[in-house]
Amino acid sequence: SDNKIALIPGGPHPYFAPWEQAGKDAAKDFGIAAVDFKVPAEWKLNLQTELVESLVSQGYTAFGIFPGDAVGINQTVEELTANNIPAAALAGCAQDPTKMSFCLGTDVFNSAYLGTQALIKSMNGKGKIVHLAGLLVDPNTKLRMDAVEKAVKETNGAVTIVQHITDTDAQEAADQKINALLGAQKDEIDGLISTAYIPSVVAAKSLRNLGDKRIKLVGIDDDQIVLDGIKDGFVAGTMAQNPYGQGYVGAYVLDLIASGTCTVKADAPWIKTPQTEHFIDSGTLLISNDNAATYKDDLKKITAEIQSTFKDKYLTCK
Amino acid sequence: MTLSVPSDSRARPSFLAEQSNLIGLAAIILLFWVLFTSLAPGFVSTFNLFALSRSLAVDVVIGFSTMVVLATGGMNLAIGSIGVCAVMASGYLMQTIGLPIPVAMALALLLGAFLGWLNGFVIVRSGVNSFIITLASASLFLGGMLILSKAQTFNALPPEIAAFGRMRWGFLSPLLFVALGLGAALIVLFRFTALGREILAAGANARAAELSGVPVGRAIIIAHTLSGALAASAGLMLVFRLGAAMPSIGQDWLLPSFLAPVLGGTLLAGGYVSVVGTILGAFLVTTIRSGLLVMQIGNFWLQLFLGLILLAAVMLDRYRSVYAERRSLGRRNSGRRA
Amino acid sequence: MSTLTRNMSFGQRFLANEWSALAVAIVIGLVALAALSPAFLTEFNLYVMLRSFCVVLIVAFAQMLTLAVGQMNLSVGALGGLVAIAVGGMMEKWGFPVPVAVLCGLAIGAAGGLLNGLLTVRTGINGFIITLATASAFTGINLGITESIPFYNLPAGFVAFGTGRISALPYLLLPPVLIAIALAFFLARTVPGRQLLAVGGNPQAAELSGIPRDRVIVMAHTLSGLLAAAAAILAVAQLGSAQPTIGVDWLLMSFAAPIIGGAALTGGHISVAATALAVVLIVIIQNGMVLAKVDPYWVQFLLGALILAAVGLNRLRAVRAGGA
Amino acid sequence: MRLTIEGIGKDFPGVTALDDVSFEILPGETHALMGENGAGKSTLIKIITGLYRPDRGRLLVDGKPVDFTSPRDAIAAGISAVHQERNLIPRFTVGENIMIERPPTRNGVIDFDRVHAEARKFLDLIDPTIDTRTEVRHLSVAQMQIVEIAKALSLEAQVLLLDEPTASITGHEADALFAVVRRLRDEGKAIVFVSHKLEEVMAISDRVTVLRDGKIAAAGEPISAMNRGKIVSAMIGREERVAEMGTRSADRSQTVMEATNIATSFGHKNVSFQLHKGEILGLYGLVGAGRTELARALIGDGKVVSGELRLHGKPVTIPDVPTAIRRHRLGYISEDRKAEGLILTHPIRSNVAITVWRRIASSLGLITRATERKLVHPLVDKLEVKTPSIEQAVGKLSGGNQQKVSIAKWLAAGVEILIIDEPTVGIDIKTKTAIHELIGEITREGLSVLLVSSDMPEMITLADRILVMRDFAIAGTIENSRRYEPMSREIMALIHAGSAEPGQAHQTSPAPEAARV
Ligand SMILES: Nc1ncnc2c1ncn2[C@@H]1O[C@H](COP(=O)(O)OP(=O)(O)OP(=O)(O)O)[C@@H](O)[C@H]1O
Ligand SMILES: Nc1ncnc2c1ncn2[C@@H]1O[C@H](COP(=O)(O)OP(=O)(O)OP(=O)(O)O)[C@@H](O)[C@H]1O
Ligand SMILES: O[C@@H]1[C@@H](O)[C@H](O)OC[C@H]1O
Ligand SMILES: [Mg+2]
Ligand SMILES: [Mg+2]
Repeated sequence: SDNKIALIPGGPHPYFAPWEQAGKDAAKDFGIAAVDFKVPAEWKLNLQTELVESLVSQGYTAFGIFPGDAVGINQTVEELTANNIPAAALAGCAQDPTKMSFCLGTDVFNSAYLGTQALIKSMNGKGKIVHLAGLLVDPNTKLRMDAVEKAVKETNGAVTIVQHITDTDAQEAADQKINALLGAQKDEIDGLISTAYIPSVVAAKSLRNLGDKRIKLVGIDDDQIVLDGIKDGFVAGTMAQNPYGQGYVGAYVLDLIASGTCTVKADAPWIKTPQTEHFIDSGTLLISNDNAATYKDDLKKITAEIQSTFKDKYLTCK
Repeated sequence: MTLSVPSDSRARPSFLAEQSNLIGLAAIILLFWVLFTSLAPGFVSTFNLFALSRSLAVDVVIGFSTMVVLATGGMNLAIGSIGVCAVMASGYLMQTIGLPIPVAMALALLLGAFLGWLNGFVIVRSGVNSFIITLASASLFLGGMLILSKAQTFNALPPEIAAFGRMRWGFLSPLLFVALGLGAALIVLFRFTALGREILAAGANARAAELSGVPVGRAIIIAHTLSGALAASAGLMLVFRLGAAMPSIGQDWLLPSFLAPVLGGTLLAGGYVSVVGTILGAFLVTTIRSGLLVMQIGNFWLQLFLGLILLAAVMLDRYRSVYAERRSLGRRNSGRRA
Repeated sequence: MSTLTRNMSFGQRFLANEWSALAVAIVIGLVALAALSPAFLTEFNLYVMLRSFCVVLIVAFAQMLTLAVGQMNLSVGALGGLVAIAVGGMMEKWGFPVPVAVLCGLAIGAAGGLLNGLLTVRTGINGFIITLATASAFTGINLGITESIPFYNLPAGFVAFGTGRISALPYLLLPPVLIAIALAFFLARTVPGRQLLAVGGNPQAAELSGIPRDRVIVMAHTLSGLLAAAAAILAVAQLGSAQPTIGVDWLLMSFAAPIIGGAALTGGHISVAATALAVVLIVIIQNGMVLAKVDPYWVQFLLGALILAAVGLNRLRAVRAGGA
Repeated sequence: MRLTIEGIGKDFPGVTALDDVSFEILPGETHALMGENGAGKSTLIKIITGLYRPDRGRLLVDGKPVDFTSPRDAIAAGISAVHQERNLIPRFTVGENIMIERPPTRNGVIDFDRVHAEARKFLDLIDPTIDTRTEVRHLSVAQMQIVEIAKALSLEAQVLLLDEPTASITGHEADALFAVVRRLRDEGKAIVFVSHKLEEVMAISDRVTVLRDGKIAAAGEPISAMNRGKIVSAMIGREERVAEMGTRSADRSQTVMEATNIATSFGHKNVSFQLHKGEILGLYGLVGAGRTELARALIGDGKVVSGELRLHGKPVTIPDVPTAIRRHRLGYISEDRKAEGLILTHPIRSNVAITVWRRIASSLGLITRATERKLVHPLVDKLEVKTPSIEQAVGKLSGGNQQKVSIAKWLAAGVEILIIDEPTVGIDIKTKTAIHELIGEITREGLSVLLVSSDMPEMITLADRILVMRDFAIAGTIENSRRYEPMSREIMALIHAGSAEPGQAHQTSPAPEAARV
């Protein structure tokens, strides 16, 4: 097709690095004119929307977006669809009501919930935990806090949550806050659940520096430092996400929709999440010592599976 | 050949110099428009023009909010926090309480003005530098908002809100006209009212102003109140733009809020503002940013080019004005010799 | 007047010090937190606090030097980020030995500062705008080079320096302490240091007194860049990786510490000791919030309230000391 | 060192400050540089010291052309100056300010003991009472001027340029300065001396150069060949005129301001006086006697802590200056025009109109530049402010013209009582006469004036009665006979009566002016 598709993260962030390759692969595999990875200069909603707007002016015909803000992105999406330009939420969802065609990503609530459960399990079902979260003003953070609390509540008091520490999504702030936490409470707490990329890395490193294998940590994403932590026993596990798959499948589907070949089915087996009614799980899995070597293949399998069944499951095509 | 007070035919050099600076800035903006239009045709597409007018509108008002405080020689680091308080208040009033849009908006503006007043009051009463007071109050206001709202977004606002944000007058957003309207009001304030003049006098030399009968404390408080109201206006414009009231608004306002007025000639030291300059300053930045994006200047390198072009623009303007001054002197001298 | 100073009691002389209110606030904070939690005064927590003091202090000094001449450096963070990834890249990609990479990093910082200074002086454009523009350029180079992927594989010795300690004292504390002493001496007792303050105090007068004003302003910017680089290198050691995001949060703090420490935005008046104490106070507040398990929704609010309280205390001191 | 000024010209936007100025400054002479306010004296000095570069012409040192690009160059060439504006670093000590050009160091480290010892040496030449360890920002205007002089002396330069060095110091310190000047001259140095005080000029100069409107009106005339009248007519192009004060007729039955035993937050005790309608009440005293502070307390820029202040018979407390001006029609012209009198970056128009903005605003609260201009023009014309336009920033005017603007705004203000602090510091003789007449005129129209002045002849010319102040208290009140000799003797007697502190008991040197007043 002659579609030009842009994949746009919320800002510069290592999580999205695989999107570049995913876009290139999709363009080649599906014969799309272009699938370009376009990064806003900073992690700021208005820079993201300005980027989207300028890409429209340059003739881009479909957008895969990680919303810089789950709510704030919607007005821009509304304008895109008004101009017959489809958009899909990738990696993270936009908050309903939204004109995003669908959301292919990690269910942030579920991922945090599963991660907390894994943490609790590694603590043998009891103890005190602390939650390390991203930006407080990001609506996803509240969802993650709720998810952690839900998992904790299900232990009927065996596990208690000491505190949520937020705004740890920048390196230096994370380092300061996590070390302050360990300084003050390392003997009181038994587990850390991290629901953002940066604090996972920083917590893994801090526990290693401290030489502490007693405190369990479950993080998110597969940064090398976290994986090394798992290997050496400082990290119990991490919730892998599937950035490559999100970019690859996202581009594939956007191409179909933008070409007018397919439309999104209303009654498809969507998953309902607190954020949206049109969610597709791009795959979350817990990486632990058992599958650290093989999880990438698992994710590839999941990607191939989603891609091959997508048309039938979620689209009506001519 | 010193001129001694001939009564009427007095030249007004500083007035002319003022205009020539604005003309210079405008010329540079024009230059960029010609450049971007010829290099990237998408730049003048109606879609881009509309988008540009809308971001410009918000940046201009954010610039005004800082400008009115710069007039007093002070700073307001809390504009982002005041803006988001107004935003969340408007969301709450419309979505939870169900007040009509104009009433909710008016109350939100009032809240912004009140928070600004609070800044001004504490600054004047304590005699502590506005930088520190507003640094602290920025945290206080934002924190208060978070405590009350639990960072929950209001996204079920009346549909008219989003509709207005999408509305087009010609190919421009009506928000731009709101911004220009505010600009006109500020011109009247600073040029034609005693209050505005007093604010500037207080900013240029508080001591001299006080001894000339200017109630300096009051002028400073009013400037901060106005700054709060303008910050609230900018926030509400974003509510229209986004169709939602969210707690992350305002966090990135600080630099653009200084950039527009300072580029436009407003003095950080106080005592002089340029409303038109602030509009042009914001226009220059929006133009460069949008132009670079449309020209597809590669992703990650964009910031570098933004910085370089900004430098080039201010230097161009600087050399232009130095040159203009030299030339006017030269002309006078040759006239004298003849 | 000096006749006054001579006749003052100890208490009055203490109050007359710019840093006395900060010292009092710090003592109050320490006592309160120690009472609140036994963990506060543990060796490890002291280490943690001292460690988070290091980078912030040097960043505050970097800004303090430009404030001294009545200028601002909005590019401290951007330049720091650039130096951080440059040093990381040199060590990881090019295999430079640590000292060489560090020296190169410092040179880049000084060069960036020199550029800021020269542009400000040569064009006569407000340093605020110049450094805003160069900040964008520095960030652009940083992101362009890294595409925001950090450098992780740094020499073990270098990383160990960032985490090592002797009981509660982090190795990381050494550079800032040395820098603080050197700066205090430089500003109080050397000719260029005095010239720097003279230019800030009254540029016109300094120039009429034969002080090379432009050169002094360039020097202040260069030193500011050098310090930003030093802070960045410490941040890399502290984080154990060269992150492109180093420096993004520096700006506000860089102003807050010197100004809470009594620096005048108009120039000519700064205090190394008061700036350092302001950083200590901020670190204690931040540590205290985690320690006291403050509800996340209250963190911002309390931060503002505590800063305001410290400022109020200082104001009270100034009024009492008659320096109002 | 011989300094030749050859065809120097300098333009500012709208003004030609200097035009084809040529003359020579020779070693071993004191060379007076005279001229009206705005004649170009300070500009010339700034060119000689490398602060400005000339647009035309050149400088020669001992016959060789020099091109100073900064004050550093001039200092290196052996030229030092006391500029008209104060140029000190506020937070540095007196000693460091004096030695700032070349602080003594040991191993690269500044040796502060030597800084103060050296500074002491030069300060002692003029005033031994100033402590070199005091921060300059704590000094009075007069003390700062003395520090500036000591600083210039410390360079031990071949050419010393003094731009109105005596404008705000007393006769005692001025005498000390003149002694130093004479000694330096005898040592072969060249001294250029700018002053509006003709008596000083006549007394210490060897030659005199007069500028008029930026051009040479008299070049290096020997003082023996000049007399007061010749200098004045070279300066102003006509004969000098004595102020026409008209018949003074204060209405002593109407008391507009009355202080009864007031004490102030500045430390005044038991101050009592009455100011009548249309009266000029002088307030005389030595520098530091507390006159300025009394004025401040009266206008609400300080507090009256006990006693009673009545305006028009009604007791008042004045919380702040705006209230004094707006409610009580009481204004104050500061002695420090740069810091307190004017907004240097704003145009003349705003500076004059600032006191009346509220009054000239239309019912909608709007004012236009046209209304302001209508109000400002006549005042600027009346005071003969030399400027290309009333839109000129006040900071770009010559010192004397700035002073005129700071007076002009109070003529517009419509106050009933005006406190005027040192009205003619740095004002040329022509304008001084004009200002004196103006003060006479406004009081005849019913305004009452409290006049603070350190200029004894001025006091005796203007005041109806003179309050003498000493150590923050009133030492006595004298009815002005307008006869200089007896009056000055009587005033000095009051000042010194009961004064035990030797440092305070300065002698002023009023004698030379006596002849004229
Ligand atoms: N920086 C400047 N910009 C514009 N005009 C200036 C500037 N400096 C001086 N002028 C003008 O040049 C002329 C000469 O000023 P100058 O200060 O040399 O006078 P002066 O003889 O020293 O007067 P005074 O006795 O009042 O000090 C005046 O008309 C003044 O307004
Ligand atoms: N003997 C003294 N000891 C301490 N401080 C003094 C003394 N004399 C004066 N001062 C202070 O020094 C400053 C002197 O200022 P200034 O010389 O303007 O006083 P003044 O009486 O107003 O002078 P003038 O009489 O010339 O107007 C004031 O702040 C005053 O309080
Ligand atoms: O899950 C990711 C999160 O960890 C990171 O902080 O931001 C990008 C997200 O997709
Ligand atoms: Mg002069
Ligand atoms: Mg006085």
